[in-house]
Amino acid sequence: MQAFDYVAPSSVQEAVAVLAKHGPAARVLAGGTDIIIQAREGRRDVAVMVDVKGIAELTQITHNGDGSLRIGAATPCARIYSDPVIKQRFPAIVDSASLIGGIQIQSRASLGGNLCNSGPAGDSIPTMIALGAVCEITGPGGSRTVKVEDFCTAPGRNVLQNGEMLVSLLFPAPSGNSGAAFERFIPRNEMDIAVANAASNVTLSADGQTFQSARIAIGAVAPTPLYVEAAGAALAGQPVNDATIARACEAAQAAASPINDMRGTIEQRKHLVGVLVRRTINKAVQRARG
Amino acid sequence: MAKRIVSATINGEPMEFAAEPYETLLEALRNDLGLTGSKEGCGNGNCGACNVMLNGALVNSCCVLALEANGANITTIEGVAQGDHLHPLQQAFLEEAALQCGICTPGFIVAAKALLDNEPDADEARIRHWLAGNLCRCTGYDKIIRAVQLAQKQPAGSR
Amino acid sequence: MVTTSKPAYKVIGTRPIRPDGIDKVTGRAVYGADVRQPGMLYGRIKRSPHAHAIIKSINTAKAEALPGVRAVVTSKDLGPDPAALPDASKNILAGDKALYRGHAIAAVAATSDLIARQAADLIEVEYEVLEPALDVREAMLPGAPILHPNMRTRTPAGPGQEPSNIVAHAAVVFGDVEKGFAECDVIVEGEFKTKMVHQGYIEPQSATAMWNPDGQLTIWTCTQGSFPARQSVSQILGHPVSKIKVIPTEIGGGFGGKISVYLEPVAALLSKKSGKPVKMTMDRVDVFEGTGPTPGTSIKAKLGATKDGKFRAFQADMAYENGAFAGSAANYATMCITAAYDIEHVKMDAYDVVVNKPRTQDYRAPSSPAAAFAMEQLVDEMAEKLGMDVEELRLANTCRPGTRGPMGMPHQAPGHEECVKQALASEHYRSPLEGPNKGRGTASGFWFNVGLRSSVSVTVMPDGTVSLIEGSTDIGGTRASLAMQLAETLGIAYEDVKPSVVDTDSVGYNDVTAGSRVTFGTGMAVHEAGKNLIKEMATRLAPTWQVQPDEVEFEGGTFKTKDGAKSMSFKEAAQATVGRGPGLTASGSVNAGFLQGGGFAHAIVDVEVDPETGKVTILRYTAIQDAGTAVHPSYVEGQMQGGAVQGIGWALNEEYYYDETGRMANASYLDYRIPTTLDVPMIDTIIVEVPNPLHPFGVRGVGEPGIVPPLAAIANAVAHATGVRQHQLPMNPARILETTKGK
Amino acid sequence: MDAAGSTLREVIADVVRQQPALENRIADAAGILPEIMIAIGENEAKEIDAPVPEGAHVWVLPALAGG
Repeated sequence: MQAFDYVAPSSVQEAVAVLAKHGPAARVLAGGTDIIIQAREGRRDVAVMVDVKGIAELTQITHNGDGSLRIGAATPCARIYSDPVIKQRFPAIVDSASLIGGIQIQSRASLGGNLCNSGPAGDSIPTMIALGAVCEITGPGGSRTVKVEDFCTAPGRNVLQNGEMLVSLLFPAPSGNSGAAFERFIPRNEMDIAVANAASNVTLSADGQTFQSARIAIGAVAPTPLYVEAAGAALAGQPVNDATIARACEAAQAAASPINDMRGTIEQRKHLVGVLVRRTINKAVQRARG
Repeated sequence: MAKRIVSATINGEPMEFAAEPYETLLEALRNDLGLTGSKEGCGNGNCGACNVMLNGALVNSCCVLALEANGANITTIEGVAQGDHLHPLQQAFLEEAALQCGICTPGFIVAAKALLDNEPDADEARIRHWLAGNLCRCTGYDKIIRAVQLAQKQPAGSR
Repeated sequence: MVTTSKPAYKVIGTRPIRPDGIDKVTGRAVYGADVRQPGMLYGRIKRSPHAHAIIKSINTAKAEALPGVRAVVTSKDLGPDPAALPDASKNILAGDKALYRGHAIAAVAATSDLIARQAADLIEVEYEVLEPALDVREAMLPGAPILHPNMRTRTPAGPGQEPSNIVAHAAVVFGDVEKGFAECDVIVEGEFKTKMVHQGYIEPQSATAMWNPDGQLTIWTCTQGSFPARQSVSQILGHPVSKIKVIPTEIGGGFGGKISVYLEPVAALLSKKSGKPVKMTMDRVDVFEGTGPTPGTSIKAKLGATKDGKFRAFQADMAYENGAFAGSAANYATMCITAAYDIEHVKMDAYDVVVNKPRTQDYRAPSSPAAAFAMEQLVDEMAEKLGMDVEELRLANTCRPGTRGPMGMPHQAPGHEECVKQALASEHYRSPLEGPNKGRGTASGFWFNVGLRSSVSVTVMPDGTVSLIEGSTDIGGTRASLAMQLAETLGIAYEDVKPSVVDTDSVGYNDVTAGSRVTFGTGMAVHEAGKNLIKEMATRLAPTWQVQPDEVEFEGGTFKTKDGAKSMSFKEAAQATVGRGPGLTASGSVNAGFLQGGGFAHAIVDVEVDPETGKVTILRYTAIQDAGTAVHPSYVEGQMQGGAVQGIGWALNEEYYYDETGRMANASYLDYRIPTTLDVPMIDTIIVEVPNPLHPFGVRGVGEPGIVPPLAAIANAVAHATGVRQHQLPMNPARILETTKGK
Repeated sequence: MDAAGSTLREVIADVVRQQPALENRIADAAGILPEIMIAIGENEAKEIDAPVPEGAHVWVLPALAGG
């Protein structure tokens, strides 16, 4: 077990200063459901834990006038899925937020934490990718934005530079006739890491019979969660039917490069990608049709 | 690294204690405050035996740093009974024989109390959902679910 | 509840609240890790990262130099294995070889847990890494990596010649199996494999030791048996039993895994070296990697029957992983696998095998669930082939009084037939199971009920209530079940008995809380103590009634003279006699032996299999078990339900998942998947009561048999849902998907 | 195997005479070994001097407990 220090800055600037000062040995503490364990077990080198829950921007949920949604990176899942507007307009976020751990975890764990942990199986990441969410990052050099699909670079690694922190996640306003859904597969019905997961976000024609566009993302089947552009392309402009959806599933399966481990096998994961993508597309279509 | 002073309200009592920055809330409760009712079954948030209420939210105290509790309001299993009046959940666990070895019982009762406070009319499926973060190896859960259902029948005032 | 015949009891059969309940629902109960002593140090174990390696050197200098470190010990401090406990010391602290990943190598005591952990990291061990033997069948082959160069296989013909990983080959033969199979019209056979699984008790092992300068050693520990723990520590440390006091704390589950000592002798040595109390508590990884799970198995079995459905012959070849050191699990299996049935011709070869995995320990009905996984699937397949209802087939072949029993000698009053009849009559079995991808399975299971040795003492209080002093640690409500038996014996209210579990200096010898024995065996001691107390009270009452002691009778809680002229309730008599003469006490000590009939369990389970994901959902489960006499029905149901759900976990998801280097990749509750509330339905129970002729109240142990049927019952249900037999555990989604692909 | 004797002690002595390897493996001077259980007919024998009726089956088994 390793010892580490603890600071609780009250502003983004303060936090960034601490992070810049200590470099990689400083880690942001949000819900702590991953990082506290990793640090104490010595799986990550941590000299100082930077608790950001006291910073207003990081724990706010803002519904903007243009219909977009900003969620502070450290906002706990329980607050996200109890937000009536999110429930109504962003049900896919609720799908993910209510699946991460049990109630005890959901009252602490956050989308930002899940993303910055950068695990291949993070249950909120495919949803954020499918919804076209953007990471709002602040560092010593100022602020920048990165698409969620470009954030993770390898298991446990991401694009954050020395001194940078994820402040919030911006979700664009859902277009009309659109719907999104997330599903994962686990051997138990609770407390498991996904063997595979998937999120689909579809926009339909006014009559609901044709896919206009779609964004599909999958997880736990590659070193990072994947945005599968080809799967969305397979749907765009096509009629809503099983044959179309099957082509999107094949595209997603083709993009998956899973491994064998105690959570699942390569063959099983490839197979599950097809099942989960199909199920989430169908659920997304239902939601789009209202 | 020096210990820091943490001020928190624990089971209704204002308390101050010194904790290392890397110490978990569970360690502080058990080792520094002598509140050993919260148990460590896994130490990484997968069994619920260390459940406490932190500012009204159900948490695994093994996944919270003691220093995070500064200024917080905490309820542990030791604070569930009111004086010598058992909470209806505690009485129900006894009457339904919902414990065998009893090591997971404090966590289950704290989690079940969070359920009654937030979703008093939960059906069996929702009760199972609320308690899915708590592991019990002895009972098979059957009598635990029945105990919660029995406690649900008690007047809200008494919980 | 189903009873064949039972006297009218006043207390037995009721459902009172357990005496230790309030402490356990308020967080006041003190478990192993809750022990705190003034000036206490914290101990940690240094464990092997390799599954099989020669330990070339251990350097503790850096650890000892770390500020706050007070003591360091290695196997040198522990000494050689005691003759009475083979390999005990070698397993507690490795000597020249590390035989599994997690094998304890050294230990430190320091002023804080953090310093102790850092010091353990600073201990330098030089290894010569060897190839591990990880699969039970491969480990049996010539050329396999050898764990113990001196091990020679014990066989009926004497010891083998070459070094081998096969501890023992037992051959069990009844009748003439070739002749038997020749008479059969239908033969079913298969090879069945199960993985190593853990008891999964939620409380990690924890022990605190204080070694006084005068050699008096006090140990606080969450053990299944404080007296056997005292005995083991005495033998391992070569320290007199009279100088060791074991104080049992509350125990957070055991299921067989908390019989052996791991930390106790090490904490004692660290305390001796440091002069301070030392507490050692395992973390969850230590528990998975460093304690004793139950063996993985490979069983080849063959069952033959005549076309009218009579079993004639059974043959099995059974290999059990004992882990790093010798055990006798396979030997147990030969006693259990055919226990439910009457089969004339039987031949079994049983192999106990060492592999580079943790030394296995007993887990609830040890060896029997894996044996039933094979046997009860063959029985189910046989029923299909014969076109018979499987329960009718079981009835046609069930053991009865006089049938050759598990040990070879005849069954006395086996409850199997009644369990199967209850299954046939149950609403569950008679209700149709509709819809696609669903299946129903059934299975039977057996485990012994041992008696062993127990002692209790009882003291009458001035107010006529009775204190019951016992030494059997209470894991699941035995304070209640024993107090109820004393109340029944004395004809008083349950509330008038105050039970306490005390330390090893304060009551006579008690064997482990295991083998489903406490309510049974310690119950017999309680009954004897009650009888002795009544005799003493009668002797004291006689003069006050001007009669001879033998003229005083006791019946239904009342003392009376033969002529009925004078009478007193127990409480009145107690108040009248407790003040006269010396303190009013009595004791009971029994050796209830080993062979106490044993218990049968049965299960009916409905499952649904998702053909797209291979996920199995348990829709409905009914557990049926012979309790002899159910003393506290709620706790009997609890044992049945707990056993069923452990079996569900074992069947569907639990396994020690090893990589090729012998590392357990899933040593956490996140990836070692025991069932959660969302993975199981309510568990219905049918308690069968076929009184046990060997117990004054007809009690049978109920702790273990319930885990035996579920593995096979679920496999049978999955086979009926998918049309594919499952020969390997766990039946997790990946395996179901793989085995049902294209079917 | 067949063995002679009217008490368990005598029977075990005869067994050991026929198979010397079993000496002190079933019982020793102090009596039946704790890790061994013995039954005469269908009843367990706890005493080394238990009587053994003519033609009775004597079972020598490994002790066990369970979880």
